[in-house]
Amino acid sequence: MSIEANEEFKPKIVAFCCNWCSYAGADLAGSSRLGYPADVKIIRVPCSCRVNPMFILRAFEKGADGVILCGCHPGDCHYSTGNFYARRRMTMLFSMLDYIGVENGRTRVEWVSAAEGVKFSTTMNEFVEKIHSLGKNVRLGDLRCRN
Amino acid sequence: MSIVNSQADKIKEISGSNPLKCMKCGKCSASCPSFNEMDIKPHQFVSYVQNEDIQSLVESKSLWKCLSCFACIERCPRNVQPGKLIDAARQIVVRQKGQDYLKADEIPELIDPETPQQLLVSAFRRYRR
Amino acid sequence: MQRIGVFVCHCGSNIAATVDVKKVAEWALKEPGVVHAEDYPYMCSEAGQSKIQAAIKEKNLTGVVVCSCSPRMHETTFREAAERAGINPYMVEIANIREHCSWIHKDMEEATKKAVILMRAAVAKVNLNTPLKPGESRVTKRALVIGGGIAGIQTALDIAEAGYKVDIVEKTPSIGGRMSQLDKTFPTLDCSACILTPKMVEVNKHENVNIYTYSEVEKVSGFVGDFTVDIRKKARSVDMDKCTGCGVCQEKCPSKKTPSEFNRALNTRTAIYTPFAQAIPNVPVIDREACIKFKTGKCGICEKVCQAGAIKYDQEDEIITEKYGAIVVATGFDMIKLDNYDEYAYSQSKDVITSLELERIMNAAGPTKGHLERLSDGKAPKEMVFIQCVGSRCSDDRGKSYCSKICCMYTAKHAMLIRDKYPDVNVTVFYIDVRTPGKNFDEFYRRAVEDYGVNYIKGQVGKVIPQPDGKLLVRGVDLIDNKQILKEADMVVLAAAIEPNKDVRKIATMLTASIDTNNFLTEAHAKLRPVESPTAGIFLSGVCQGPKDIPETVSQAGAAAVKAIGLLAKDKLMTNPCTAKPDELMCNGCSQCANVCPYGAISYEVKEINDHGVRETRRVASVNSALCQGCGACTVTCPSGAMDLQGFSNRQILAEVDAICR
Amino acid sequence: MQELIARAKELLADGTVARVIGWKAGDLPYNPEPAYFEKEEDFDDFVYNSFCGANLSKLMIEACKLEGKTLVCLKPCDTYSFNQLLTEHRVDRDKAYIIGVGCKGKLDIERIKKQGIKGIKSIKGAEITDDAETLTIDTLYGEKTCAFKDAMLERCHVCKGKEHKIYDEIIGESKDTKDAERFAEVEKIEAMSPEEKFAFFQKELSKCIRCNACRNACPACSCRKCVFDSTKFDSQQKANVDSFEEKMFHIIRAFHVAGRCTDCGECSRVCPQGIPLHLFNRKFIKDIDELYGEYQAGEEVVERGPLTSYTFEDAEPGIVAERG
Repeated sequence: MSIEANEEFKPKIVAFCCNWCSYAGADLAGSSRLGYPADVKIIRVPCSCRVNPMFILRAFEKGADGVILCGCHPGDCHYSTGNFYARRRMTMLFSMLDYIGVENGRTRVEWVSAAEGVKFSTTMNEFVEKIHSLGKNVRLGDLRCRN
Repeated sequence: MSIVNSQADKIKEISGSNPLKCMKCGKCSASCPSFNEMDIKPHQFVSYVQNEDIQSLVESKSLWKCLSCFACIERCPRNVQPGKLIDAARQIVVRQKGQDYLKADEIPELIDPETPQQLLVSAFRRYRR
Repeated sequence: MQRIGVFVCHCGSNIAATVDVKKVAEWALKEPGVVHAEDYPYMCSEAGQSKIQAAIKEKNLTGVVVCSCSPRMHETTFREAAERAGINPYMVEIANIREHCSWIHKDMEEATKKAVILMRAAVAKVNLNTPLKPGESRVTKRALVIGGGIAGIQTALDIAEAGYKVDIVEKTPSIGGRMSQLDKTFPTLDCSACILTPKMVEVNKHENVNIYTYSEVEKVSGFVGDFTVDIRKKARSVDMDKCTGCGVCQEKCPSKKTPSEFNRALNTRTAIYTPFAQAIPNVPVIDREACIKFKTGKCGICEKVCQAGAIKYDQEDEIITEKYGAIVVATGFDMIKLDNYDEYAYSQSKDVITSLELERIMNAAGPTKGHLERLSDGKAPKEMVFIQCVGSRCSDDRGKSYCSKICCMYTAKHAMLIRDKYPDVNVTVFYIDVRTPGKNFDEFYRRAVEDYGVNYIKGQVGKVIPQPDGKLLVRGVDLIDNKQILKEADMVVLAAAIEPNKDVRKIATMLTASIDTNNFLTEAHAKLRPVESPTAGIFLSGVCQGPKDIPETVSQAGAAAVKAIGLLAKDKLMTNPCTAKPDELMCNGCSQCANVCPYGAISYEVKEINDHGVRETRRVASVNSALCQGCGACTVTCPSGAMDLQGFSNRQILAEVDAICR
Repeated sequence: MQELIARAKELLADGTVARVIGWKAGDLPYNPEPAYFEKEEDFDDFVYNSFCGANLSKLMIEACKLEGKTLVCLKPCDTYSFNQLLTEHRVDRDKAYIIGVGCKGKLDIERIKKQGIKGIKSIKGAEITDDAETLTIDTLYGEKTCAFKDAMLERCHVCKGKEHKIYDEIIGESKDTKDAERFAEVEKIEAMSPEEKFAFFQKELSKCIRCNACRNACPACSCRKCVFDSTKFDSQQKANVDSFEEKMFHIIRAFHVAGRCTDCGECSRVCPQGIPLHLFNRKFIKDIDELYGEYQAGEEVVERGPLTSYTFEDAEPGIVAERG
């Protein structure tokens, strides 16, 4: 632990992106060369509503420092209603995490359309910055899951 | 809250309206009962704020010709509501002159039980924005 | 255990300049299941694909990971390549190391590290992939068009001409729609009826077209290629087969006080009526709320005068159930209500009218027989004022945020027609912008100004004040002269915003077609798929998708028809295999998944389940894989996790999470 | 109680029902347990008193699979759970004969013991026929007394009301025992700093021995196979390593019943470690009420709950951070 403390904090950040809007938005950020830190790794899901709160908790358990979920803007969901359900579920989950004392800001939901490469990049930059300010996730991590 | 750096920003903050939303339809000027009295017309107010020429606004006759009748606020299709901008410019002048204005919590002491409540409300609407 | 091959693409220098591709391939060999790894300058090229195919065969690969550009770019390419080499296409996953890595990072070490992690996640997923097989579903060779205006008529005609059966469902007693209410059309000034009526006749006569007027879509189930639709044929109270359309019933009907929908309530109609003379079908309906016979039981005059014996008071609504392969929505538009625009005195003065009302006034079959006159006193106006953008381009909730698109042109048309027919009438148009993109459109507007002397003033009107003498005082502004204007007018015409037909939300819900905040139906892609709904098998025609004029509507109607024909021409459809699948042993049968399914793909059946020898009859979910589009909403709603999504299973996604957080 | 027994026997005898689900006396005077009664003689140890806190609605899931109708005794708050199970198609209304039994508040033996009362031989005042305000407890160390209110279960202090939401007939009178704010405890935690919150839950949840009593008693936790027993999420039970590991279990469990939990309080009642588990569920209920409109699961049989519906204007998840 003490050796680690001297090392630069490199957060692990998982980004779930829906296939139709946000993943395409991330692609657009890429083709527009709009950078964001390499700490962010994207997992493609068909829709934001595919993201089970258990996936997010699992990421934290395994040592993620932040988890962000991106989907189509409300009303623009490819499956028409998926992000509405995701929105309620995530609100509930985030509220519960806040309630048990997990720092606010380790989780985030952002609606990013396929045309919003800039938004994707700024969102990711902001989010990484936020995680840097919060530091390592200790409250949700699970020792057994750490290497 | 972002830092308010220019007078134009101050006007935007006080009025809560965004001049960039204006589509220059002129409905405000078409609605204004004091139009002919004004040197800067209501629709021009928006572009003065946009162009950050607050000095001209503050020195204009219009500032004191506006009746606060709210016709432009009511009818503006873009929620720019020049009346609020005019009101905000007035606020700036009042503040620059160092005049006092009341805070809400100072009211109870000064109040006369005979004062109609409506007067207070309209005074607040006009002077405390 | 899978045998996985990892293929790292240089994409020329697009990837290789920032990611050490050799290192990614090296690291790949250390991942569980990976038996082969190589890199190549262009994996998507013919040569690159052959490399993948060769490796599949030589190393007996069961799974493939390609580290390359976005899967949105070449996933299909690589899947097809793998399929040709004999493995299931769904055993291929892409690690996006270009858009999500090399293009956004500058530091080689950092980018390489990230590329390795992305590769690991993809390998972890492929380790859990299973071969998936697309299903097949059949296509019913019949199309449904909802709405019988010009958009619906054109779409139906085009589909019918291609040899497919089409049904039109129209809510009102006649087809024709808004266009039938118009007097003339811009920019050619053709008579609207003259160009529309032949189309109405043609569609009515067409052997492949079947028209249900006075009917509404009640229920839609099924999916692309195989929709089942319930159509409610409202009781007309007139036998369509017997009626000869002689019109005597309408002449004799004593109930004459119902506002005419067709004439925008500017005059009245009888209780038994056809909306207009050229109506198709030319068979009246009885408005039961207005009919004396229905209200009091007495009267029955129409029955007595009808020589054909067509009047059927006891007719009932009929539900017709029909199957369709494709559905085209062509529900059109209406004008917004002007109740919230008191400043224009619309509800205070009869002489303040909307443009559509003016169309009826100008029309020879309209309430004034085509004479331009004030509705208050019948006098001919001398001063007319047109106000543009009433409720369009509004950011408050009184109006609509969008531009209604057609008003600039029809106002120029109205102004021109009035100046032409009544040269002594002065016409003033208050505008914010004049928008005339379109062939011959700006020329048309300029003619109004230059040849017809229409007075265009830039500036909006603030208020219209009815005067005691019946005149209307218009207070506007001229922004160019910077002057306020007070003008006495005899008539004021408001270019009210248009909005989608109020029934469209109900219809969109039935079709699970997405709809925007303004109630316009959403297209699958704003640029590349403008006439398709994101919901497969649903196509969009006309103003239901966004404001349009007639030529645009007709061309979009044709485009929607072509898309529908393209679908109907297929015998079978391949379905997306990434669908939800319930584990019956775990399913509680609680219906929560069905509640969130946007496609109605989940149903329940009570059946015998054999749980390791224990037999039990209970309620379990089943997914119609032809309907399921694979969003996954159900999988998260399911409390027990019985529902899983193939291709994006819980374990696959968790494996990716684990690989990233490792 | 006698009226209840008589009626139950009558319905058994005339074949209206094939069995009865009620409570029978336990080995101690304060631990009656849920039981099936099928024959007249079974009723010898039938009991219904203020210790019959167990919510019997969950038992109907299995009972509905049996031949014939089952009579079930439900207290007012239990009927919410039954409605919720009906909503989720887990029970069959036609196979249930519901007697709404009167309830004037149920007792928590732990609360009595906490007052230092030990060696309990019998308790008077726990019968529900009278309106006893005091319990008289005969112990090895003599007679002790305790106010009824002070011995009540937490859930009874926030009683949802005396009305049965679904029943075929009602026997006995009920009383609304609410004397506390339902969300007061939740609000107290909400007002804490993140560190305090974390410390609070760490303290409470580190007591968890993962016995699964909460899960097994919960009428909403009625999955045929629980996610914690499933291989699909790699979330099978495993031994604890750190003292706060159980947080994940409890977050997930609460999330799984969010929008479905009727706040029946069984989880807290049965927890052998005395963990206030209802605080999780009630937090979700409070959030749902505040964000999506008041909703009481089980109030009536509905088609969809708050987490399977939506409105366009719903709050964004960011609201959690905004309200701090």
